[in-house]
Amino acid sequence: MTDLEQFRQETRAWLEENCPRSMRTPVLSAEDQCWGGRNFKFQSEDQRLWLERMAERGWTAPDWPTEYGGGGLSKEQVKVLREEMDRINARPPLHSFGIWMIGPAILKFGSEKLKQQHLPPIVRGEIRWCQGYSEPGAGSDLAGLQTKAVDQGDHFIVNGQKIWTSYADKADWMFCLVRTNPDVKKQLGISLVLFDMETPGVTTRPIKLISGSSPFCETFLEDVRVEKDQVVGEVDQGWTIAKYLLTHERAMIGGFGRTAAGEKTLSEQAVECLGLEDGRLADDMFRAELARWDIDAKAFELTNERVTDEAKSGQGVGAASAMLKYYGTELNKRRQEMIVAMNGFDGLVFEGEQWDQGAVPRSMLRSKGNSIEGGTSEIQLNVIARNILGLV
Amino acid sequence: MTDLEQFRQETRAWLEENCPRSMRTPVLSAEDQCWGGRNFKFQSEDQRLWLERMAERGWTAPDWPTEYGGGGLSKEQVKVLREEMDRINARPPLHSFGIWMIGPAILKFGSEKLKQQHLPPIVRGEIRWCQGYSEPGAGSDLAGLQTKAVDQGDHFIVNGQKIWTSYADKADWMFCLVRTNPDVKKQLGISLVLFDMETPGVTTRPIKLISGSSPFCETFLEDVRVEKDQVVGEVDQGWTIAKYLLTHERAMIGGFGRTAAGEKTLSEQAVECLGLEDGRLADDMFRAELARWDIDAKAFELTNERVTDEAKSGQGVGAASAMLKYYGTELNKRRQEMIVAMNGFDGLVFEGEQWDQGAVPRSMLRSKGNSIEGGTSEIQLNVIARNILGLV
Amino acid sequence: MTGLVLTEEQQMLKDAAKRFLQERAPVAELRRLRDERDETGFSRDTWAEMVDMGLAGTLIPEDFGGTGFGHVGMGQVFEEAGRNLSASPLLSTAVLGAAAVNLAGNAEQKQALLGAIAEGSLVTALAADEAPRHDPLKVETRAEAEGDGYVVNGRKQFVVDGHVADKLIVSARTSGGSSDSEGISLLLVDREADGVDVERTIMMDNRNAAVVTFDNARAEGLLGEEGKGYAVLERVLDAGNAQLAAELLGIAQESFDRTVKYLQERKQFGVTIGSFQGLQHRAAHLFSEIELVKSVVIRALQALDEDADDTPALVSLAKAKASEVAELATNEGVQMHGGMGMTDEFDIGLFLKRARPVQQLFGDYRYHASRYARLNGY
Amino acid sequence: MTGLVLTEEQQMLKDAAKRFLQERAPVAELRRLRDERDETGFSRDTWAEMVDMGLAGTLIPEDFGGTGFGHVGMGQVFEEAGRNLSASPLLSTAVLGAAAVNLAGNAEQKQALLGAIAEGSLVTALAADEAPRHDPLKVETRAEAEGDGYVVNGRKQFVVDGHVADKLIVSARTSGGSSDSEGISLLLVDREADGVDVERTIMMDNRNAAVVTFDNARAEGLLGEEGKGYAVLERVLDAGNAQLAAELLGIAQESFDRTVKYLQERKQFGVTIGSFQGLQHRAAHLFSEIELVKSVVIRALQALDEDADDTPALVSLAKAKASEVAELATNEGVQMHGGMGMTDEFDIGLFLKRARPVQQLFGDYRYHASRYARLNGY
Repeated sequence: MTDLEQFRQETRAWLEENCPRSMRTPVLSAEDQCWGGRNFKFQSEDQRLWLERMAERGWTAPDWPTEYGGGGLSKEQVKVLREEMDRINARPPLHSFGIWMIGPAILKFGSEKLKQQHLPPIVRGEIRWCQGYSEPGAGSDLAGLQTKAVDQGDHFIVNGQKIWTSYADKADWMFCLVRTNPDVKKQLGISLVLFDMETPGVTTRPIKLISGSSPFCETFLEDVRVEKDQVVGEVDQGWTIAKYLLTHERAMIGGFGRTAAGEKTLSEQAVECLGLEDGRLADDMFRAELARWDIDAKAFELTNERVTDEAKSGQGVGAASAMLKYYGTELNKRRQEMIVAMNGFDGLVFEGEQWDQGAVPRSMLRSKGNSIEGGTSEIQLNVIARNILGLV
Repeated sequence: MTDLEQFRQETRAWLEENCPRSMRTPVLSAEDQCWGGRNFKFQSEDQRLWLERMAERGWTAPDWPTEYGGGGLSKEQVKVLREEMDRINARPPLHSFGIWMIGPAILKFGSEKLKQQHLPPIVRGEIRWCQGYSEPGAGSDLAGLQTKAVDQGDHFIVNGQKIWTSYADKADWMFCLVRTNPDVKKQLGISLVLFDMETPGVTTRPIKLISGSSPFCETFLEDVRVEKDQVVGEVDQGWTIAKYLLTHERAMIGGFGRTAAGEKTLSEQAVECLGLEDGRLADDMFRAELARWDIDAKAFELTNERVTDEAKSGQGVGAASAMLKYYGTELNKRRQEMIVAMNGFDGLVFEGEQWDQGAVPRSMLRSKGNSIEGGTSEIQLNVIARNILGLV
Repeated sequence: MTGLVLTEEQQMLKDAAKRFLQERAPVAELRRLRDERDETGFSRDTWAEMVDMGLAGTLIPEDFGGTGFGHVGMGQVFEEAGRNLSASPLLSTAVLGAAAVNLAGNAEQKQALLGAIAEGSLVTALAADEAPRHDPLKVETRAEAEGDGYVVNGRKQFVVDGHVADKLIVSARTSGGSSDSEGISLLLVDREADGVDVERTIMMDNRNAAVVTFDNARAEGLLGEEGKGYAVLERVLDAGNAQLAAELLGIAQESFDRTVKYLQERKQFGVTIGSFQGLQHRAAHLFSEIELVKSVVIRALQALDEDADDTPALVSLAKAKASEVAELATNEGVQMHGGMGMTDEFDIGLFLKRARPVQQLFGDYRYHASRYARLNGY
Repeated sequence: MTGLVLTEEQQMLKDAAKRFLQERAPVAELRRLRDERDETGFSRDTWAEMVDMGLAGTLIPEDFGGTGFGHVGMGQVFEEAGRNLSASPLLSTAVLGAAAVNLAGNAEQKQALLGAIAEGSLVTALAADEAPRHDPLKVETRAEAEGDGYVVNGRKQFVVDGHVADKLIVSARTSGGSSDSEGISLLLVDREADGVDVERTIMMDNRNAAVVTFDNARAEGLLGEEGKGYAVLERVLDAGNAQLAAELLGIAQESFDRTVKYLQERKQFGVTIGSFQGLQHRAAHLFSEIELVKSVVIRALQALDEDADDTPALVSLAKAKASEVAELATNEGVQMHGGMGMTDEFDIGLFLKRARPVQQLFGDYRYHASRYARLNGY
């Protein structure tokens, strides 16, 4: 037996024993997601247990080094772990911007002190992070940011305002882009700093979206003190790290269009809503539209696979992430519009138990933001045109 | 009886008596069109007769003043004449860039001499005109034209090259944009001049298109002498007239998507090619696509009507012509692609009697030029964005 | 055929409606109704003023107390209502109710009901749909003759203004099977009658709709002939769809105007975002599409006024094209407003949220494209 | 499943095909064949060299003289052929002929025919379509048993390389009605047999196709079982469609590359036209679409090599998506080249003219989108 086979067997056995039954059902609502952090209220004892057990082995961040609390697994082992979790429909033990975004950045660019301070609590789900990038009035012009950090010797004093900070009202720490040097070209002079959301001068206010939910906040920073050792990488060199993080985010959002495990495919939903006649969807206009979407979605799914396979085999990924972000989010918007339409009246009701509190239309409305957040579709198209096609 | 009613009765009677039977059948090929000019070969005696009879009354240019050979009809009378001709499916007696383009420009901007010299032969179909606007390498940047006209006192000497001159190899005279002043901003310093194609120094060469036909030419101008009295309007002020003519041209090309009288509609063709099942087009993918086109085409046809009606009722047309040109040509391209596809194999054969010498695919290929000639679709969108929407 | 332009009178009506709705029923008023969770869903005061202006009687002949302005006139009001997201029972009562009674009512019903509609004392609602997606033929609600009346059993949904209507106009089967056109009858049912249960549903546009259940509910009487209701219903739906198309035109146009304004003002990378050709071309395309919608809407309204043979095809053309373009315009509106477009604070999202139910009600793009194809023989 | 990448061997084959076709069968060669009105429609010399490279035997097992490289390998050749608009009997013979014999031939037929294909001494053509639009079930050509053979009557069209093929593989009905899948048989007919009339048709891409009429023509024999030919035919068509998708990928990619280059070089209003964001965004969108085509094409080819259960769906996915994107890419190519794109002098139009027949052959976007839907249960 190969080492990898043995790892698979052990992992399977461990998961069988340690993953609670209730954690093997599909994630259907926001409450089913475990985000951790100081103020998190576990939905159930099982949810808490599942996080603790996974975190203990470092499997919430399986590819991070063990010295910082990670699992220390190889790429192949990570893949096996994911496959074995999928096999039993295990829920992710932890949703975390720490693991997805700032953790990898600290690992790649951060000082030893920052690694030791921040990575273990992320793995254990003790600290929840949020991202302070966008600013009011800046929109896609991220590099034009105005939040100022003034050098005070051993610390900075930060003043400014951030917007679109996901769950800032629930987060414990923020990773935040600030301008540390106003006298150089705008991409220079930016630093990435970390601070506790309980630091005096930090206040936050949720933004209500058209979908009715408030996943984003405005955050106001007034004379916030940030220690100098909380700068990731070099002072004034934060833009490189920001771009690295954006690429991560894009790849994440680009996956939105995919059907989650356990969820019905769009064509299954269509058959349920519209019925079949002689084996064909009863509504021929919908059939044509659905086939078009289905073909694009399957082609997109295969493209995600291909890009991953090419990266593995050492072929450059290039700026594929911009393409995946652009196409994936546009696909998801089309999908959501079709779901609303195929549900007819039921897809338009916004409240009421019987209509799942308007989950269908709210989800459609929320999807409109996919092509705006994390770099608009227009920005992705610009990136492709300039960086890949050389059109300037 | 109103005057207009009486006019209708008289017109009806006259047409009944004077329009030959063979001129009451649909125009199916290029040979069925009468373009006139010095070298035109009439397809039949009826074709010649029909032109002569109509020209005698000035009804080839029914709204032009009688003093220049026109019909002198009011707008209402012109409409009645058109309706009565449509009623019996009468063919247009004359296709003519003289009537459609340079004639109206001379009427509006030209000297009395030019009117008397050029308009009557246009009405009678004796002189065929072509348009010298575009130049190699200029493309959409029409105002950047390089053809030079050097002032020699009573005449100009013109040197340069024109491209995309429709039927220049068959035309008798050219209306041509030339640069008379190289020292001013590029839209200034342009003049519109007229000259005989038999003038020494004028040579012309057909350009073969992807469709296999050669409706356009390159025209070379070497030391061509143009009399000063052949300038339309003021010297250096030709750009205004050029824009006026472009608007005319756009409106003309925008109409391309419409189904000609006697031609089968797209849905009739589809039913013939694909068949019906339970009253629905047998191919459901095609049905969805066809319905979408059909809706757009009918909406476009109504928009043409509405724009005309609004102009009549004194509401400004605005830059509607850019919109009509853009939308109409894009519609026609979609239509042509569908015709090719619904004909399958038969729509792809390029030669052979049985396949009408490839009329279907050639027509599709030719349609690709609709959104390029007379100002590209991109230029039309720019015009709309800037002039109507104020986006700059 | 009249030209595709408004008469002077129609233009005056449009201007009056515009002024009135901008002042009395602007977007802010919809927000107020929503945020206060108003139980009626529209302002009764504003409705009373609209009645005073004669708007409720626009489709009602002068003999019965209306103005007889007709469908083109009414369309101008709907277009302006679309621009302002104005809530009122204009559709349920002054269009659907008035059209149904006018087309099928007997002399007595016309006298009683049309007058009441025109003077604002009666609110009606049309209870036609049973399936989630519009399908007026799919009628399983049954009405059985009993004594001199009918007893109704069944369930209807997407009943606009159902929870505030005085009378419901109900399509029910008096004979025939589920998708037969023969055997459908229209009945008048008092909303407060025994056995009528009305559940108001809060839609994504915060406008009124209801699910109505009939459990041995007694109908007041037939509207039109027994079993011959479908032909009437189709014409009533055509009248409704033409007005919905006009409303969608208003929604699309207003979304577009606000977006163009935003493009002109909003700066990024040191220039207005309207200077980016990528956005310019999309805006110019959308402009062209809206021009097309203007044409199909006025033509459909004129066809109704002329009672033209091709009215059904022209109405489907209008509803289909208007739905498609309103969807595009509201989506582009949100996208071009960027992050701000996603917030409840900005109005642009409200246009999107109003457009979708209007698109769906009585058939969306797909439904009417298919109907248009069928009416054109394929 | 293998990853969605080429193996080293496949990459080497691709590179070799690329070099060879660029040199020996570039676009200029297609022009020469066209302008000289070449009667064969491809160069026999070039084909002989392709045979020498082993390309004719790519799908043929080594036992029968082929290289057994498989469908992914062959796909690389087709992609490069698409980039160069190279004409050869690769499809008719090395794909359709080889696949049909390999799938259905008896030992003797395999020995005789596959070897001949691999060594370049046999050209075959598939005569399947009868209706203008692809419909392999619609078979009215009849084959009647007579003595130890069959007599064939009927008419076939879009027979690629029909006028130069040595043998025709013909789908004909030995029993059953017009659209039954049972009762279709595949027969081998000598092109020069009595009663076979072949009319070469000049297509818009100047490539070979023919209308073939059978008037009491005698078939050499059956390929596979009598009446069971449809299942074989479907698999042969899948093999063909996957290669056509690969060719469309090459066409789309080459059109796109040439267009991007043009955008980088061509100046207007004093700047390169590639600096206009309107064109940039369309180019970036097209880039994304072509990326999707790459993925579906390699997956379909792999599925054929693996003989996977979902091969039919994956092939329809590839042919549909590749057709859609090739149409877009060639249209955008001509449009972005402006007036020059409309001239015969520029190559870009030739890609458009090649794309349309490849899209149509064995089913276009609409056909395969519908088949994909059916195979996915709707």
